[in-house]
Amino acid sequence: MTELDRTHVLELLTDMLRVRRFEEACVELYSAAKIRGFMHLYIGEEAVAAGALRALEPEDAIVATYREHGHALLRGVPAASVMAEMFGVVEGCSRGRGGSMHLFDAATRFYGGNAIVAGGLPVAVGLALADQMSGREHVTACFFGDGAVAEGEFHECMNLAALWQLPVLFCCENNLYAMGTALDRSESQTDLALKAAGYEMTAWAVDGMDVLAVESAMTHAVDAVRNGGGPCFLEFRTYRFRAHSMYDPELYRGKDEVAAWKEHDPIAALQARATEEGVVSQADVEDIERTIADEIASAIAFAEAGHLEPVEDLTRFVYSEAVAR
Amino acid sequence: MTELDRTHVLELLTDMLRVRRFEEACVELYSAAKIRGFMHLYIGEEAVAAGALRALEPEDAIVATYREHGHALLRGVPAASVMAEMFGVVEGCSRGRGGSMHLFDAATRFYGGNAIVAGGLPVAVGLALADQMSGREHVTACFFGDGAVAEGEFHECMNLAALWQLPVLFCCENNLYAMGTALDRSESQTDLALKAAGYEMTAWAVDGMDVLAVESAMTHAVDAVRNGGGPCFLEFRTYRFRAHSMYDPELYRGKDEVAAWKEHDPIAALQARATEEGVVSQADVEDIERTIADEIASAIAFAEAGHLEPVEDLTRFVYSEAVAR
Amino acid sequence: MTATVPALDAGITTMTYRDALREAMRDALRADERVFLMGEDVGRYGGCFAVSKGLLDEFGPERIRDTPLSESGFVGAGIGAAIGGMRPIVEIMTVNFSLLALDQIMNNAATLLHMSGGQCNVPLVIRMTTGAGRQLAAQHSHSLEGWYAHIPGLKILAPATVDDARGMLQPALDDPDPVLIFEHGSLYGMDGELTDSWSSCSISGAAVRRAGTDVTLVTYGGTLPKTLDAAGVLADEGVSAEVIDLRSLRPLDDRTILESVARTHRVVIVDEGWRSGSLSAEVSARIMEQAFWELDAPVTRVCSAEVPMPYAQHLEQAALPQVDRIVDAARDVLKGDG
Amino acid sequence: MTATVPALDAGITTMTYRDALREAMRDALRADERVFLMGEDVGRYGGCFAVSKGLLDEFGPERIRDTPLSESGFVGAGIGAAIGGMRPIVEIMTVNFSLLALDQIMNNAATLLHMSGGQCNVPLVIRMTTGAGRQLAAQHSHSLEGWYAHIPGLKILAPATVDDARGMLQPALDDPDPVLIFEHGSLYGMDGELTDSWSSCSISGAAVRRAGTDVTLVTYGGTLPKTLDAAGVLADEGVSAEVIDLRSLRPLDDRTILESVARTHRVVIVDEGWRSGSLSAEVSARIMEQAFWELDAPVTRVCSAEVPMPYAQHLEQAALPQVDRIVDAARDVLKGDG
Ligand SMILES: Cc1ncc(C[n+]2csc(CCOP(=O)(O)OP(=O)(O)O)c2C)c(N)n1
Ligand SMILES: Cc1ncc(C[n+]2csc(CCOP(=O)(O)OP(=O)(O)O)c2C)c(N)n1
Ligand SMILES: [Mg+2]
Ligand SMILES: [Mg+2]
Repeated sequence: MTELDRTHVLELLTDMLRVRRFEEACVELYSAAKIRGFMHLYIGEEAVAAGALRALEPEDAIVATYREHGHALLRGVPAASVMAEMFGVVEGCSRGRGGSMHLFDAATRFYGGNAIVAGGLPVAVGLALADQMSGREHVTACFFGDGAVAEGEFHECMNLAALWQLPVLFCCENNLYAMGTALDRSESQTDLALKAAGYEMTAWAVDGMDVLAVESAMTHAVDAVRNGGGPCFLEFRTYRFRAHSMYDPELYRGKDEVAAWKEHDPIAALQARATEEGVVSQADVEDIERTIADEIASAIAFAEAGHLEPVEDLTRFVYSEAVAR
Repeated sequence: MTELDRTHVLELLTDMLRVRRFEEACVELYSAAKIRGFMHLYIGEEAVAAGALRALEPEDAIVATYREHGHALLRGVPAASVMAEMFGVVEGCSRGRGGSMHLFDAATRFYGGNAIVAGGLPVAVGLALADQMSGREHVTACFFGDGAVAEGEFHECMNLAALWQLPVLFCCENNLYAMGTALDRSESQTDLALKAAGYEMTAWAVDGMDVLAVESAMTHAVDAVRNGGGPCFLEFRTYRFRAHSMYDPELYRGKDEVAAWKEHDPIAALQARATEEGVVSQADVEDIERTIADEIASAIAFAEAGHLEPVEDLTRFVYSEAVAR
Repeated sequence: MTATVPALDAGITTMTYRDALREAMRDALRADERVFLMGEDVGRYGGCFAVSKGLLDEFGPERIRDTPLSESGFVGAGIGAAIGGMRPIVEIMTVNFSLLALDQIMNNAATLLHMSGGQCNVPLVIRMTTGAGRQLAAQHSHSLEGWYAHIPGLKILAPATVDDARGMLQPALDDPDPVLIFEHGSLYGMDGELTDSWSSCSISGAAVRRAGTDVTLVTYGGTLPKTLDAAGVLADEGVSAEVIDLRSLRPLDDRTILESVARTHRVVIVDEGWRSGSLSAEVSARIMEQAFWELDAPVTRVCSAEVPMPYAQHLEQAALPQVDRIVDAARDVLKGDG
Repeated sequence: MTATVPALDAGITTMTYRDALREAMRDALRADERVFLMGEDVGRYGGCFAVSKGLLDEFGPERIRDTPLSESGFVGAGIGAAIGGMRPIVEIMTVNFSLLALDQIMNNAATLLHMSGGQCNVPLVIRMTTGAGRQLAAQHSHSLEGWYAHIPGLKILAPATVDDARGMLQPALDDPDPVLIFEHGSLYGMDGELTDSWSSCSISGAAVRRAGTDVTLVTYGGTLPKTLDAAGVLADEGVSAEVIDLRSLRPLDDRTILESVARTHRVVIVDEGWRSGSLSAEVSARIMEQAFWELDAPVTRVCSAEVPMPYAQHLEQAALPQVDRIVDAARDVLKGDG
């Protein structure tokens, strides 16, 4: 195991803690009915987005799912505009029309926020096709869950990407469950990286609870894809600590199982190792927590101060405004 | 190579020749505009249906595609009612409502005749599920082409069948083209048996131009499936001698390629070997041809003498007649 | 073929729409071993909307069958299983995802009987949640039952009362052809009276939920409660509104509608679907064709705004049919003698 | 916004509808390198209906891109490519197979712009063949363009003349939002005059294809030739029928329809879709709402029988709108003063 670099560790801890604390705040705001609709927490899986997004360049594209708070924040979408989006105000990153499941930010090429399982994969394939046809050396990273692997669209997109050697990086967040359905009740082949390799593309599995492992795997994959090596598939083995959504009674898994996984909390793990190696102190973490607390407090204040889009504008953005309707 | 059995060879030759001559007659009738719509010929691929269907029992189920004349005939649907169907008369096996692409015969559990590529697979999976849940030791054989492998439904069905260990036998008729699209322009992994094995089911490839090879592979697979071994996948490597349908200018493949494959005509091949080994004589074949010619002649006569369903009955069979509309 | 309105003296119990749906499935599963429930998270999770909660324990994983996320695959498997002699109840989590299975529903379930010349009927029941109103945004708020009502070979039901939630499943299972049942998400928690009449539930007719003489309000599913409220508001203004619950969207019960038009001569159709091309258009066109000379004012429609459903609550509510819009529309047709 | 009817003095060339579609694609491919054509067998096969025949040789396999049989995958890829800056023309072989891509069309193409608060427009063109009449039976004969016209966020075109086949593609490509073009299979071989007006083709309005004063016949796509023939038959009887070609199914050009109703006071709508829930219902409902007091008779519809299309020629023809049925319907509304 290589030695840890202090600044690097502090950045990774900050990234993961930002997501964790942001979502913990969301839970309270959901109970307070400030946030509504479906909300899916990433708590426990932060190492995946934190490690993966660092390997991407600003000109690369990202397609994510409804469990995308972390991806949006770490892509650089301001916490304030993400929070405003969940409050349904016009200051939100999707003007309050998308909500938690549909965070968008064209400026950072963050293409959502897609709530149809596997529905984002064809779009990612198309973004990569556009880059390939235009001779741009960009990478499109497409995040989706283990449940998406059973969908026909997964199959069609894996084949298209491999057949056309498209610069797309499939990032499967395998948290072992699709809502209440365990992977082995969903897939005849539960080794998803092996399954992906069957499409003739490079694929491997990574410990999704180890942010450093995620980052290095992702860095290799991004380089390969960017250098014209065709698509890549990474299976990040991770676990969701919270319920699937705010309505899930969690009848399908035992508290012990959850507790066992919490032993591998990606944030605690990195912090422990870093403290042990003496590169990070308790004080460092407290600084980080304080900064994050401030960021979140002002994000909430921003959202609270937000404005509701005028009802007269209801049918805006059904069609582009350039052309007269 | 085991010795040939005379009766066995005569039966196989008869089966393949029946399909070949029947379709040759269809071509003339199509030019004469007696048969209309889309018509897809099986000429060149007869060894697959001939070898495969012999391995099935009467209580087994079959789901086929729009290229199913041979499967219907060899399943025991009378040539007369198949021909009548293509003439669009009420004496047809689907009362003239289905045509060439939709031959059905519930009596022999022949469930079509499906013209949406890969659309028959879910139905086959369901038929097998019904048998499994009812404790019936039946096998459902599902025929489809190489092009179907790219469809999402293929993926979903392979997984469901393997996951639930259903008694379904996937019979992929790989004739190397989906209309004008060659397999290697359609699949990143062109070894379809290997691809199928990725779903954790037994899968292997067979020379689809060798009726004996098809029959023995199919016999093994049917036994395995019937004995509760779960689903099986067989890739029959074959070739279509004629155009995709009656409208295909065949711009996508060379005459030489077609000619090369015709060297492996499954009928000529078996006849040659059988004559060589002296188990079948020219006279035998002439007898067979005569019987078949008679059968086809009377099938055409039957179809010619058929009746058009009264126009008043147009909306029959939209709903079952048992319940009052 | 108007379904009888529950007799007032009928024995009364109260239960939620959700519980009524569950009890109906429980009865069917007990009565016929060919019946099974299949869909995403119907078992161990307890059903996305808790409709099938508890059934796994009673009937086991074979008959309360969790499926992978493969809508086309397991809906098609339901079709095959039905042809193979079973009586499947396939649950598609929501209508939004049913698009992924539409090829199987249209080109197989609805078509096999005719295409086979009468040989292959498909005794399949498909249940799914429909509708908006819970801030689930653009990909989770469709009302597409009107689309399904366009497909020959299908029967389409929209239970809007606890009686219908309790009673429609069995006749749907007894039907030899595919029946789709649309459950509006906003109704699951609705408490209602279960009357004795549920057990004699018909799935072929509309029901007059409130009798009236001045104007006919035609609706179904999730907008029935809003429409009944509107009728109440109108009553306070001295306007007697008749409320028709279509119940069956295919076939449509023209007679019940036309008889009402003959009484009131004025019609407002309430439909949560996007206005253009919604079921409300078909109802309006049929009244045009069969009762034009009865009308004292043009038939009008209260539908959803033609916009992908926004997340923000005030925008979503503005997009959906509401009591005040229904009342206003009724007032307009009443002064609509031009 | 009525599209101008070709001036009679315009320079005339004759070509088939198929060739007009091909020339339109050739121009677009030459003019803008962001444009490419993607679909099943568009390249080496030459196009299922020979529309793209020859384009592969001129533009190569990158821009005339054969796809695997993966409707959802390549339609979605077209959406992504459009967002990524390309101007894809995606060909779905026929509308029957478009059901497999409907989730991508509805939940992504039509929805992304709104769901993203105006950030992600999708400049995509999707072409597909629609309709029946060639004995292709139940799974290959759908007319579902009315369904697509129900979806906010899409624009739906139905070229029915050689001018429109030649002219509609470029404005569709210039549109920042998804445009679907439905080509009726029976029109490909149709020979017609290409007038100079094609180059100024508008995609937002309906066209009066024949002026008349006694009755308005509203139609689009594959039934336009039949409707014009019916107008001819009626003319021989001294009945002056006006024929409106909708051209754009979403948005609908109400004004052109209403202006005609104000002239004729009588309407027959001809639509190859299954009657219940077809686009004809929406047109009828709009006339009800906006021109009720103008009508001298109820609006009637000539549609397809509600049956999966049978293979047998006599049954298929009986199921489809025909000249005689259109003429009869017109006669009925003319004596329809009740
Ligand atoms: C096509 C489709 N089917 C069903 C759903 C309902 N649904 C939302 S999330 C989900 C589970 C997805 O699991 P997975 O892909 O593993 O992602 P995770 O939630 O575990 O991150 C389901 C079934 C949906 N949104 N889309
Ligand atoms: C879903 C779907 N897409 C496209 C078509 C049009 N089509 C009919 S046959 C065919 C080729 C199928 O090739 P394959 O599966 O290899 O079978 P083959 O014709 O070679 O026997 C295509 C594209 C269709 N019928 N269904
Ligand atoms: Mg998961
Ligand atoms: Mg093939």
